[in-house]
Amino acid sequence: MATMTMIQALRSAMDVMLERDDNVVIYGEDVGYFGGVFRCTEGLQQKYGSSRVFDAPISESGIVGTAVGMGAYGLRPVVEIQFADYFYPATDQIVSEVARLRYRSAGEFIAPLTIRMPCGGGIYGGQTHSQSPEAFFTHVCGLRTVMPSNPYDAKGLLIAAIECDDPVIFLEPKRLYNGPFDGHHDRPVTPWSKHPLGEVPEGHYTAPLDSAAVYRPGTQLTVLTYGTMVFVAEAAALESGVDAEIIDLRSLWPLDLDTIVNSVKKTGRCAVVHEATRTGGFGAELVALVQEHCFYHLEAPIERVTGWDTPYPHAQEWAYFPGPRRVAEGFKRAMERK
Amino acid sequence: MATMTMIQALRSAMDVMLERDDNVVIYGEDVGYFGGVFRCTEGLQQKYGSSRVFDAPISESGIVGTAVGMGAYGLRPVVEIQFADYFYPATDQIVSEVARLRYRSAGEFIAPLTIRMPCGGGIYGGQTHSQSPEAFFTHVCGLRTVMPSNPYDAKGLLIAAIECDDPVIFLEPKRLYNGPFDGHHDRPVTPWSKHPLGEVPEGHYTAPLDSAAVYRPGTQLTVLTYGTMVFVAEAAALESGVDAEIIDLRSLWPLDLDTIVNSVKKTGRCAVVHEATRTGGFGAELVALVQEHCFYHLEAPIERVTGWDTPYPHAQEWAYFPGPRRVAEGFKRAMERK
Amino acid sequence: MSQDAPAPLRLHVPEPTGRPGQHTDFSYLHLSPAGAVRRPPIDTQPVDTSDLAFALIRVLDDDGNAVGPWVPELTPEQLRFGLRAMLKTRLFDARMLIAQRQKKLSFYMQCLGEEAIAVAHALALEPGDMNFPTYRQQGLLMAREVPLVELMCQLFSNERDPMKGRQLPVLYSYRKYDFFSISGNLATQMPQAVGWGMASAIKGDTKIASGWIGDGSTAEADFHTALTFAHVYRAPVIINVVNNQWAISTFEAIAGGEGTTFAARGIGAGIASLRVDGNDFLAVYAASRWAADRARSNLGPTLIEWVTYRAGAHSTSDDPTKYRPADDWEHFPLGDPVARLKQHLIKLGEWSEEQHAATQQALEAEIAAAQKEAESYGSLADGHVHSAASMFEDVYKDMPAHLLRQRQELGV
Amino acid sequence: MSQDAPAPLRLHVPEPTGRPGQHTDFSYLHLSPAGAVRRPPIDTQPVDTSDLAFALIRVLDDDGNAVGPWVPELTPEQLRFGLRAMLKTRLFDARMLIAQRQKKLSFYMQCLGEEAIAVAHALALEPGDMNFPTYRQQGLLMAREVPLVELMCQLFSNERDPMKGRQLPVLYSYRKYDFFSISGNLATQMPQAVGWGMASAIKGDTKIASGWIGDGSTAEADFHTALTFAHVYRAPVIINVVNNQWAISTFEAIAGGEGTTFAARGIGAGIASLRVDGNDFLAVYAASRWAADRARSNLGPTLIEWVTYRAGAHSTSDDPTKYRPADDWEHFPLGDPVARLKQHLIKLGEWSEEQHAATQQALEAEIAAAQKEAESYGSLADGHVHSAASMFEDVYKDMPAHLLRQRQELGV
Ligand SMILES: Cc1ncc(C[n+]2csc(CCOP(=O)(O)OP(=O)(O)O)c2C)c(N)n1
Ligand SMILES: Cc1ncc(C[n+]2csc(CCOP(=O)(O)OP(=O)(O)O)c2C)c(N)n1
Ligand SMILES: [Mg+2]
Ligand SMILES: [Mg+2]
Repeated sequence: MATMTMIQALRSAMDVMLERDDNVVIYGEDVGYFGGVFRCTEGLQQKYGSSRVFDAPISESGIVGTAVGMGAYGLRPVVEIQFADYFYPATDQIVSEVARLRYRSAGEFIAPLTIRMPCGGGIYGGQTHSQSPEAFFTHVCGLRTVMPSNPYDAKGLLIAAIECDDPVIFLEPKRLYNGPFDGHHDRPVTPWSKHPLGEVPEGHYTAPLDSAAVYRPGTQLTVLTYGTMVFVAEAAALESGVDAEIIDLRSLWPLDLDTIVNSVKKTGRCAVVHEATRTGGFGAELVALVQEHCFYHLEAPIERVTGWDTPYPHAQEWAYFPGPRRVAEGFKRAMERK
Repeated sequence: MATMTMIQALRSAMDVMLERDDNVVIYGEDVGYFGGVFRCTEGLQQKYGSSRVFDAPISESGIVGTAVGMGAYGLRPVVEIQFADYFYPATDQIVSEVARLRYRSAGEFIAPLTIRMPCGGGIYGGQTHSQSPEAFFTHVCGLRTVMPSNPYDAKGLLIAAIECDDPVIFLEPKRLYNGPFDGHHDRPVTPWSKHPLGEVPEGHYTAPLDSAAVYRPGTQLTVLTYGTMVFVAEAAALESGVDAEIIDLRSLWPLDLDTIVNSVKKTGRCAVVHEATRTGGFGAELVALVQEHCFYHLEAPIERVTGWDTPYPHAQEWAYFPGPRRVAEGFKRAMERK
Repeated sequence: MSQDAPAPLRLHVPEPTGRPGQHTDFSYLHLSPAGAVRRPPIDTQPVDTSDLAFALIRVLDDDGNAVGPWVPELTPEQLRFGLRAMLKTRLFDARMLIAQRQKKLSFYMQCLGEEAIAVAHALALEPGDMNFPTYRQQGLLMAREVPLVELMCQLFSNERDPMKGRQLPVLYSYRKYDFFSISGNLATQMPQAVGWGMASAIKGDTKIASGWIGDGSTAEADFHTALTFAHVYRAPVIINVVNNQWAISTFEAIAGGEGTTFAARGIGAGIASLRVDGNDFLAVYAASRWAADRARSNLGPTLIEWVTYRAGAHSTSDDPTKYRPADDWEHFPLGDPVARLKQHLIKLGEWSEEQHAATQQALEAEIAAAQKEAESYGSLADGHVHSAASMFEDVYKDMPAHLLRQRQELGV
Repeated sequence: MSQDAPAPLRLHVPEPTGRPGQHTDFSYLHLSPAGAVRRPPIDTQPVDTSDLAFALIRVLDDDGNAVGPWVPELTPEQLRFGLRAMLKTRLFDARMLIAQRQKKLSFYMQCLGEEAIAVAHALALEPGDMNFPTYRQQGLLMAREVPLVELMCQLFSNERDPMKGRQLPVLYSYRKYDFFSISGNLATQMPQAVGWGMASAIKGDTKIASGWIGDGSTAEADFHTALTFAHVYRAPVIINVVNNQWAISTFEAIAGGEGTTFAARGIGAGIASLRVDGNDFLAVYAASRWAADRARSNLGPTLIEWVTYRAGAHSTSDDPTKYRPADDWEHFPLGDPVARLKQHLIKLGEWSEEQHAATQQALEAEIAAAQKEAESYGSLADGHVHSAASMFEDVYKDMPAHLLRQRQELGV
């Protein structure tokens, strides 16, 4: 099997789907001739022509809004928001239209869109190239929100998203594009070609849109996380000596609650780790669900290790980012209390 | 003291502030000559002239965006979003600009805005006149989010919001405009003139922007709620026989955590009640905080009674709305488990 | 004041020319005489339509004659069909307003005075062309002869409401009648219409899209977005701006109508643009046809501003006498679209007062019968609505576990 | 194909006239000769500026003469000051690009080729007028002689960064130099500029606002929003569209430049609009002054499209040879703004090659000295940045309890 970076895996997913399904179209800012600022769509316009893969005006609401119309016509648009930090102008289209179209039309019209967005920090991108806005989407009924953490899942989930009749917000942790970054920013990152999850089939396959993966089995503590934080949590587990069971959620919503509940009932302890701002983050929902479903099994309060409730600063990036040290401390707190 | 409806109290707050501070300006859709679709600003244009109180184009992003510029100049704009369901076009201005201006300019520029929006259901308004989007705001650092539940607080909090140098999202539970609706939609509502909290001073006063109110003291169960649900919770307490301590949060964020923690430590049980969609709602954050700070005092899982994870339907309004029966059931669940 | 100290600035806040108790001065509309405006070929360059965006295309003169280059080819049958559809729209609206006052409907929005626009436009489109309407284009449905009982079931929110009770009255969706689901959020449908047209072009189809927006709502960002995308990709779409002078209590100048026109927004954006008498059935048909032919010939989008007047209240929640002269419509210089087409048909010798009265009576009977049937299926007031269980459907294609749990929690 | 079956539709996707390995055909720019475009009085009606939105106002001809009705009144001192500020901008950019390659800055954005626009505009404004810039108007700061060391401390994200390390390099904020905090989100500053102007009008002040946006970003909704509010309230504001032909890899036609102009967007919106040679220092000053006088005289907003070329990469993360001819700028018909003003001054007998070289040398020394000082205060690379504790400040006016707790959790 070939190894691919996450960029290559995503590109391969789009290539496969453009090939298989005439109704798939791809557009967004700079994605056409140039192939996107992260080069995710490189070569696709040349291969499929400029009415299947094209550049869009800098208008996120227009990109999503026109995609709703295309979806109503019968196409399956896969659109790119250049950075997740720039989805805000499209909020009304996403919340009021994409998410509710099937419901309000009693199924007459659907919005089978895939909205890709690179998210997360760790690249010195400052306030507007580092955000993790997943909680805005998970609060909106009608949307599916997905975040892969490796090339294999990235391709399989992206194909599943494109084939899915529900709208999917597809968040790509950009710090993982080239390798499994574990938060040790002062060390070189292993490339995906050296990681088992960098092995990716060339052709069509899917990863399930509603199931979590136990990334690392463990006995002492259940860690609920996703995206870049999967690898940071792994480093923190090693460094803290806590035998953590790390669950890579993959699909944030709808959520694979069974896998979570089974694990917490086993370990009796839980930590939630994400890059996003803490208050009202998706971690809050995870905590609420775990305490609801595992209350009598919990031996200590559920820990949240997250980005701080400040904008994402530029120069203080590593004080903001929940790196291995902070995550390990969180694990220890979750273990100590009883 | 005069009695006022919530509309009159809000109008009185704006009147007081227009009178006291030259820098206060008010605008929004239909708020000028006509005085707003809920008549909140009736008479204010006539009194203060059309360069202090005026109609705006139907552009929520323009309303908020121009207000940011006015704030940077030195004014204190108080703008109205006609229904909270229509704030989405202004999301980028609110999240990326209003909330972060002070931070990103290291205090050189501030956005001392008050953004008023009627919110909540119970008026047969369907999907787009019934929403409770508070969780979108409480996840955004830099914003203050406030929701009064009665005329006295409405006026006091609105004056405090206008005087505050931080931006305030001011959510008005429209079902309470005329009286303390308790969820019994088949019964007439007592007018505010018959309710003690309908007594409102004519002049200037403030209610604190960072403190909750114990609306009803109780011993068995702490109920965290706000807006219309304060009165529904009261009805549910009476009807269920649970001696609930009902905390009216008033300020959702920043939050008065001390009042909450003290109460839960006393009762050992907690229920969170809101109209908004459950998943990722502000209730999730409340649950996360309570389990973090009161874990060893909790005798049962924290209950969430909320709107369902569906759009707000029109014909099934009372199946969607968390009315006294459902809230009472939630209280009983919170009491039964141990 | 010296030259060095400029005079203080002032905020300009536009006002209508008439408020309650006054008479509106409608000269702000800048009308052109019937027949006076040129009709360019459909392959004209957008920038060359500049004059048409500031003039007013009219066909019917004050005496009911069809004059000038925009006179469309319409048979007397088509004209009679149009008149009937307009009348049906108006009578239906009137009936539903009464039903709303009787609390049989929770809410209603009429299109009184604007009937010609949607009806004539619908006749100029082909089946399969898709409309992306607002809440004031019920004429599109009447022109397509949608069963009235179905419409009323939606309005009554009853057990047969095709929208399953999820939408406010009037927020219809009718895929089979080329009518996209109406949103409660203004302007969002405009980029969607453009996207639908783009999709048709991507697939090499021959269908076009038609998007609808009110004067007030052009201030929303999505209007601009729609213009940009329509222009850039030369999308086969018609962008209809219905300028009925008001947006709830807000005069069109607050949306930016002062000193310019809404049609003119198209010119700068590179879109062919027309300003048309929306109360003139023939002009509406002719301009719609011109735009549809243009779009279908791969020549790109057209923006049309339809000048009309919202004769009724904004909705059943509104009282327009609070903010404008109560008798404004009587003085509106473009008159009543139904009366004008009727006059024209009579002039042609193809219609009579008697036929008109008979048609009106027949329509009233049809509507009354439909209402009786629709009421037999219940209403929001009597609780014969779709089940609470159905509320959890269609959020996703398949119901996820958390919604199943919530449905159980509700006990339904 | 028969008349009944129309030809299939096609999606039009605009392309630039040159890609790597080709030569761009710049005739798409539709230039006017220097001096050829009329200069109306400042109280002209917006709709009457239509021709000016499609033409190109130019003052400097190919030989360096100032010709036509737009020749501004500028003293040789002012011209020399402008030339020096442009040169300073260019040299500063060049130096910071090198520093970025040396990893002393995390990121940089230059304005090569666009220096005349910000510099001449700044000279046409009064102190206290407020700019709402993008990331490519450093010329505004250079024209106001902001201390270079301070700018560099922001760029190095060091302990003296006035933005406390919170913002990417180049996202300056300088209230005292009338320079609003730059946002990383495109277009948001435009309605803000309009709001600032409205505030000035509400207070009866005499200050005006000037908002800045790129060609690509005009597609964002907030551009439309700004036009609407500026027009409706006749706000004292200048709306500057810097059309440098590119938005990262995207040609201006994808933002809607094909077959129309960005200036033309203003006309339909009821705003006086000019299209101006942005590489012509004199034209920029003259047009800016016209717009500023208009705004300050309560005559409302002006939109100006500045036609220029982004000679460098979009940012230090970009490689333009991937999507456009590498030698494009050399063929750009409006030339180099620095060279053109220099030629004019020499022609006037007010400048020489020697003076130019000496000025350049002096500026280089000044910049090098500033860099040395700024580097002594540290950089992101060496970790001499604002404290982690400071990260929790300025989220609110006073630090709320939850941020105090989080700061404690971090242990700082
Ligand atoms: C985003 C949004 N903002 C505000 C509203 C409230 N609203 C509903 S209709 C309306 C007026 C629209 O006026 P116009 O576009 O002129 O259409 P008309 O009603 O005249 O047909 C307003 C402000 C809304 N539905 N959506
Ligand atoms: C809302 C938003 N969308 C996308 C981006 C990413 N982005 C940054 S600069 C840029 C291009 C802007 O081009 P233009 O407006 O022409 O300005 P120029 O860079 O040419 O000066 C893009 C797409 C952003 N910063 N904000
Ligand atoms: Mg209107
Ligand atoms: Mg550009």
